[in-house]
Parts: sequence; C-alpha cells; structure tokens
Amino acid sequence: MVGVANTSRIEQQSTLHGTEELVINMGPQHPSTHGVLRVILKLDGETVNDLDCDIGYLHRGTEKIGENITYTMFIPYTDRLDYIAAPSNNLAWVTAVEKFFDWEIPMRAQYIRSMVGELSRIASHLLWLATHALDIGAMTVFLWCFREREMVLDLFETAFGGRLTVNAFRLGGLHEDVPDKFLQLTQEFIDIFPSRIDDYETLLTNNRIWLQRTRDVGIISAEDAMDLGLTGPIIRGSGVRWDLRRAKPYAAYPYLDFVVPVGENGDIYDRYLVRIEELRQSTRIIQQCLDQLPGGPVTCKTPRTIKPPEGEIYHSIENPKGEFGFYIVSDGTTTPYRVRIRPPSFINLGGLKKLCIGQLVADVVAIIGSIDIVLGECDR
Amino acid sequence: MIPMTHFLVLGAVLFLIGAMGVLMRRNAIIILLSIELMLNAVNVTFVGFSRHLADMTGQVFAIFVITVAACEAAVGLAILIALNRDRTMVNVDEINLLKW
Amino acid sequence: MDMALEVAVAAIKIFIVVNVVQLVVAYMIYVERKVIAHAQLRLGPMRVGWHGLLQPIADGLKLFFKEDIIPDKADRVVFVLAPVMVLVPALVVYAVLPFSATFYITQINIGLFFVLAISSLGVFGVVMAGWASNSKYSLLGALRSAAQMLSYEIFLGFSVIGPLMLAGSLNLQEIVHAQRDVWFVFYQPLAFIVFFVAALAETNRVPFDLPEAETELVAGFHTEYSGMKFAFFFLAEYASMMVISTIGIVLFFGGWEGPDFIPLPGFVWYCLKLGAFMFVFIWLRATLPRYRYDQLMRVGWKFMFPLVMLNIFLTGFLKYLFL
Amino acid sequence: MEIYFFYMFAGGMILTSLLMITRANVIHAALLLVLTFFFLAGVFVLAGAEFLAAVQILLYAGGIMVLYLFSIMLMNVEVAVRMRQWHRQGVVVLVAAVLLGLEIWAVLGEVEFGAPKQWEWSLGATPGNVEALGAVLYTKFLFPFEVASILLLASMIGAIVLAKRTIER
Repeated sequence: MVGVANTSRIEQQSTLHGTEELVINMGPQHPSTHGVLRVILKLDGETVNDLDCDIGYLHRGTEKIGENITYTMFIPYTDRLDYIAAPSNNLAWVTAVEKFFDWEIPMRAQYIRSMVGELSRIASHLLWLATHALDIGAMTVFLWCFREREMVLDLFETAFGGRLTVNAFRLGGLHEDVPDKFLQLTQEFIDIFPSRIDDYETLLTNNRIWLQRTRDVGIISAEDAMDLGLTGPIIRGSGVRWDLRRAKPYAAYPYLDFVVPVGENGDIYDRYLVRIEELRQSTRIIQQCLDQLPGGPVTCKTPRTIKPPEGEIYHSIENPKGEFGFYIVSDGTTTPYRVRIRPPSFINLGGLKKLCIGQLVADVVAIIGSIDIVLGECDR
Repeated sequence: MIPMTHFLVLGAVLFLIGAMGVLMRRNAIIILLSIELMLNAVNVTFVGFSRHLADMTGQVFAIFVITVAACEAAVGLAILIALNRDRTMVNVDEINLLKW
Repeated sequence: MDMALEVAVAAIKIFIVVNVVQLVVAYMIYVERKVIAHAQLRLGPMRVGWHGLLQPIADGLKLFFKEDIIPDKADRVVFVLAPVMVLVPALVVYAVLPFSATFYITQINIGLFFVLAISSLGVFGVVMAGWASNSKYSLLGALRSAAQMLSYEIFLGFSVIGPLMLAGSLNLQEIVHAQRDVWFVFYQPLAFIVFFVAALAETNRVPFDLPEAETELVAGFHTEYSGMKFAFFFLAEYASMMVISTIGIVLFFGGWEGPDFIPLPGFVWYCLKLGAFMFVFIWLRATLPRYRYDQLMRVGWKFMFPLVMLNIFLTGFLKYLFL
Repeated sequence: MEIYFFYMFAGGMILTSLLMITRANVIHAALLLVLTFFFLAGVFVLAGAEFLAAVQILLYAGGIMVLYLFSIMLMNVEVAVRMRQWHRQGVVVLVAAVLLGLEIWAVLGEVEFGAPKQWEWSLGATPGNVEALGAVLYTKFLFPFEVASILLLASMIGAIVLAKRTIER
C-alpha cells in the first residue's frame, strides 16, 4: 500500500513539475512569419518547447486548377506560386512539359532562360536578405536590398512587360526575343551589383551582433537535412553540395561555369553566407550568358495544340529556395490529368520544428527568416 | 517642524496595518508585501528619531533595514516561485508539510 | 509674498520646460525619421509642410483623434494608468536637469541620485502596460523589459560613480563646474562606454530594443495601445532619451560649457551636444541588428559589470595617488 | 506648511496600505504598495533625509517592487483571485490590533520628547545630507556595512539556488 502511494506521488510530481507552458500564436498576422504562416509556439519562459506550423491560409487550389486548363494556360498560374521569383517557376513548368516531347529548344532561348532564372534568383535572395536582416533588427539592409531588387524588376519589365508576375517563358522557348535594351541594362546591373553586395556585407558579415545572433543558432546536420528532404541553400549550408543546376542540368547550365557554395556548420550564418555567395555566382552566370549569348530564333516549332503523350513525368529545377518540381500525369488530352507541385518552401518548412526546439523565441524569428519561405508556393 | 509624536504614530499605524496583513491574509505574496510595509514602518520611526536627535545613526539603520528588506524579498520570492512551480499554490495555510 | 512669487516663477518654468520638452520630443521623432530615411536612401516625411516639417504636429493631431481602444479582457485601471506611469517620471526628471548656468527649474543636492531614482520608475509603466493588456506578446515584452531595465540600471548607476568621485558632488551644477578644465570623458573613458551602452538599454534603443522588437513581439508591451495612450509611450521613450543624453553630457562632456575660445551661450552648447548625442542614438539604430535576450544579459553581467567595477577601483586608486 | 504635507503623505500612506492588505488581486496590491513607498519617500524628505528618500524610490520602488511584480507575473494570478482571501482568525487579529494601537497611543501620550536638536555639521561648509550620511556610514558603521553586503551576497546565492529549475551537480 505504501509503495503504491509512493509511486503515485512520484508520478504526480513529474507531471506537476515545471511552470505552465505559454502557448503563443505567432501569425498568421505577424511581421516576421513572412506571409500568412501561423506558428503555434509552446514556450517555457523564452525557450521553445514545442512548435507546430499551421499552413493553408493562402491555399488557392493551384494544382486543381492545373487539371482543368491547358498546359500553356497554366504558365501564369505558376507565377503566383513563388511570387518572389516568378520566372523560376515558369522555367520549371515549361521544362517539365517540354520533357514530354523531344523538341529542340534554340540555344538563345536556353541562355535567356538561364539568365532570367538567375535574375529571379537575385531578386529572391535580395528579398530574403532584406526581410531576414529586418527580422534580426537591421533595418537599413532592408531598403538597400530593395533598391537593387527594384532594378531587377525593372529588367523583367523591360524584357517581358511584367514586374512581379512575369509570365516569362513559353512552351518551346520564349514568346519573343528580348529587346537589346534588356541586355544592355542587364550588363549595367551586373557591373554595379557586386559592389552593392559588398555594401550589404559591410553591414552584416563581420558585425558582432549579427554573428552572435546567427552563429550556432538553428543548426541542422547534413544527415538530418537529407532525411527531411530539405533542399536549396539550407542543405548547402549544412555542407551538402547538392544543386540541381549541377546534378541534373537544364536550360543552359551545362555550358556555364559556376561554383556551388556550401557551408560547414549548417547554422543560420552559413545559410546566410551561402546565399550571399550565390548572389555573386548568379552575377557570374549572367555575365557568362551575356558573353556567350548566341543569335538565332528563340522558339522552336511547336504544334498548335499541345497534347503530350499519355504518361507521367517529374521534373524539378533549382529554384532560389530549393528544389522546385512538377509531377505531371498526362492522359493524352490537352489538359493534364494531375498536376502536383513540389514546392521547396513546404518541404523546408518541415524542418522548422527540428531547427527551433530548444531555441529562444527570438531565434525562431531568425530561423524562419533563414529558411526563406514563401507561403504562395507552400500553400499552393 | 513636525512633532516627533507624528512620526511615531504614523510608524505604529503602518506597522499595525502590516501586521494585520500578515496575520489575516492567506495569499503568500500579500504577506510578503505586508512584511515590507512593516519594515518601512520601522524606517519611519528611525528617520523620525534621526531628525529629532540630529543624529545620522537613524538613517544608517534605515539603510540597513532596506538591505534586509531586499534580501528578504529576494529569498522570499525565490521560495514562492519554487513552491509555485512544484505545487500551484500561493496560500500559506496550504503549505503545511515540511517536505514534499 | 516671497513664497507666492517663488511658486509662480517655478510654475512658469515648469510650464515652459514641459511644453518645450514635448515639442522637442515631437521634433526628435521627425529628425530620427529624416536621418534614418537618408541612411536608407529615401526621403522620409516630405508632404506636410516644407520637407515634412509639420509632420510631427500632424501625427500628434492624428493620434489625438484616434479611437481609444481598451481590450475587453484588460485590467482597465492599470491599463489606463500605465502610459501615465511611463510619461510622468520621464517628465519629472526635467525638474533637476541643468540646461544652462541659469536656466533650470531647481537644483537639489542629490540631483543625480534623484534622476536615477525617478527614471527607474519608468519600468513600472512598462510592466503595468504589459500585464494589463492581457496579451501574451505584451507580457513577454514586459518581462523582458523589466529584466533588461533592472539589470542595466545597475550598470548605469555604477558607471556614474567614477565621474561622481572626481566631481565630489551629486549636484548636477557642481558636476559641470568641476569639468571647467577637462571633460570627464577623458578621465573616465571606461565609465563612458558603460554609461552609453547602459543608456541605450535603459531607453530601449537599438541594439537593445528587444522589449519592443516588432519582428518578434509585435511591438511588445504597447501592442494593445492606440491613440493618445500609445503616443504617451512614444513621448516617454524620447523624453527619457533626452534625459539620459543630458546626464551623459553633464557627467562626461562638461554640460553646457564649451571651450573658451568659441564664445557661445551655454544653452547653445547644450543643444549642440544634445544634438550630437541624439544623432549617435539614431545612427546606431540605422546600423545595428538587435541582440537576443540572453545575449543582452550576458553582455551586461559578464562584460559591463566587471568593467565598471574595474573603473571604480581604478578611479579610487588613481585619485588616492594623484589628488 | 510642512505639517500639511506631512498629513497628506501620512494619510496617503495609511489609505494605500489599508487598500493594499485588502486587495484580492496581487498585482493591484503590489502597485498600491509602490504608492505607499512614494508617500514614504515624501515623509523622508520632510524629515530631512533626502538621500534616504531617493534610496527609497530607487531601491524599493524601482528595484524590490519590480522584482515582486516580475515574480507575480510568473505565477498564475487569476486562480488566487478566486480563492478565499482571509484566514478565519481575522477577528482575533483585529481585536489584538486595536488593543495594541490603543496601547501605543497611551504610551505616546505619556512620553515627553523635548525640543528637537539642531544638526551639527562636521563636514566642511556645505551641510549636506549625503556627505554626513556617507561619513557616518563608512567610519562608524563600516563593519555593519560589510556584514550587510555579505548578507546581500548570501541572499542572492540563496535566491538563485532556490529558484533554479535544476541544479547541476
């Protein structure tokens, strides 16, 4: 009898021990959840005990829409997925659909695709750097980055007419050739851009507070990152040299020379360095594209109605945020039978729990920033 | 010039109020607050005498009282937090076991 | 009759100072917006008046006419009292600040101590606001704020001891007079560093602005406030920035006295120095990221505290040797 | 003039402290006690102890009471508000308090304090409360002062050990 009483007492103690957890709803209206992400934090003081993500506030049924419209008509919808880097999504869709056919895409189109893809990478990384720095409290970087992002959007406007939702590419190439002014402005942009990257780095890279906030925070090992299926700068920050531009080259990447930067510790700082280096590498790639840009047509001969053969296909490209893939099932008609999107934000967000538990609230903000999510593609 | 008796009466009244708080309330935090009040009532007397006798000793003692009060607050609150963490209770008459 | 006159003069002085302070504070917000805007390659307010000069007044009017929202579950009395508890100490401190050799409301022999004591009350308003709002973000902000302000008050208090030992008085006027030859910042560089960092933390400025970190706590303790109550928090923050700058000037930069070879009135010197201090505050805000809560505490207790203790020890030792 | 201020402060203190011991909400009680300490600082100023008044505000109001508020916020206040607030021994306490009050009253009526003495400043020409206090505190009361600092240290360690969640061995 005594023994029973003792055990129940011990059990009671273990359940009662510790202060009450504080449950905090971070989002969907919160300045640093980057859109309409809702994070349910269970806090012990300021330490995160548990965390859940509630997503779907921006769900628009993009995949279902894809089943009801033709392959060409779906291109503008892809703009709205990762709206920070719309041309990259276009590129993923058109290359995925082109995989059904054996079209010979003209080299000029391939180079322009790579170039615009890299520009959108720059646009995306700039927005990431801006908001990430703002999350940690450095507000000047925010506006400096937007100055250059503005220039990139101007370039898109010159080439395709749109700024945010660009609708850049067509099945089989481009809608029409880019104007000479675009090439000239791009050259001007990449001439000044490296010095601007230096500017951002002066404010952040060696800043003691920045280092303290980002180093050894939100660490994820290479194995964990691979197990979770993380891609993009996150897995590269953990030291895995995985980049689809190298692993499964598309567009003009086989002919371009660039370095895939990797980090060592897999903390926020490494992800920051990786992305900064990617900005420089993107500049290099654009320069090479401009130098090597061949002449000729920008679109190949495509049938009037696009009817892929029956079958299924998965194709992914390296978006700024990671592996962005389309899984398309075709039933031989003009509309896909099934469109499934593999958005990097969604998969990467799955790593949030692993990254955040045991960290402080302020770190959660920094970690969400370092994952670089866009709810447009996460919720689809 | 304020008569000495005024200080003493004020001190006594405050001390009594504090003592009533300690003896009548169940909430441990309010009891701690009442103890603070009692300590300060003593300070009123000390300062009153210091003024009356033109001697600094009273004020020095008041400073020591404040020191003691700080210690008491720190330790008392630490005990309360530890108790509150183990058992969610703040009432003194529930804390009646010597050991958990 | 004499007493009535004294009271009247004091009342007029108080009236002038309080109103001027409010106006100056409003324009400090304007200056901050302008300076930060130019650091960030934009223009800042430009529409209301020439280069947006009337913007503070427009903002004030807007806040005045805003709906005053008290959350349903808030503790109404404490909620309403909190902004007052923040603003009043910040303004009361002006009673002893010397603006020039002749212009001050009063001077008391525990001047500096009075300033420290009264400005330590600001934390009450913050804690009350955070708790009374009945919002988790506010409460977290208030708890952070209380811990931060309490800790850094200690360093602030210790950092003024060095100059005090040199001046030998708590009276702010006499401290200024003691620096007629050399500013104390040259004798007390360590103390000044600690003082400045503690001042940043006390006024919740970048890089120590985590009680009101908008990206983590959606503005912390004043999340639920709107209208004039919110304006009170804002005014109080800037008013206490001015207080702490003035204390810094008085303790380390010779107060209203400038070098003899430039004949300027004392008040002008004071304003120049105040402007320089404020500019550094704003400049830091445009440059630095924000510390994390535990790092802030670590910086305080493991770096500033030994430093300030060393400073007191050194000051005492050197004073014993050479003076 | 002084006496009216004294009555004001004293009345304020008694009122706020009475309110303090009757509140159900601990936060309100703590805030009322802060108010009491303000009035107390006023009384100190009237008694010529302005340094002590500043210490009162700085340490008590600015330090200790914030510590109280801080701790209270870590606990669950709403639960305590709904509980029974008073011990059942209240009547006995009241009677005892009234008796004790009457006794003090009677004793005070008997005592003659005589005329208050004037300050004799030993330090320099500027009589100042701070200088005088410092001179006494660091000469005559140096040993108690050091003992007080050890007491503070001990209580600090005690508080940390008590409130720490887990103690590494």
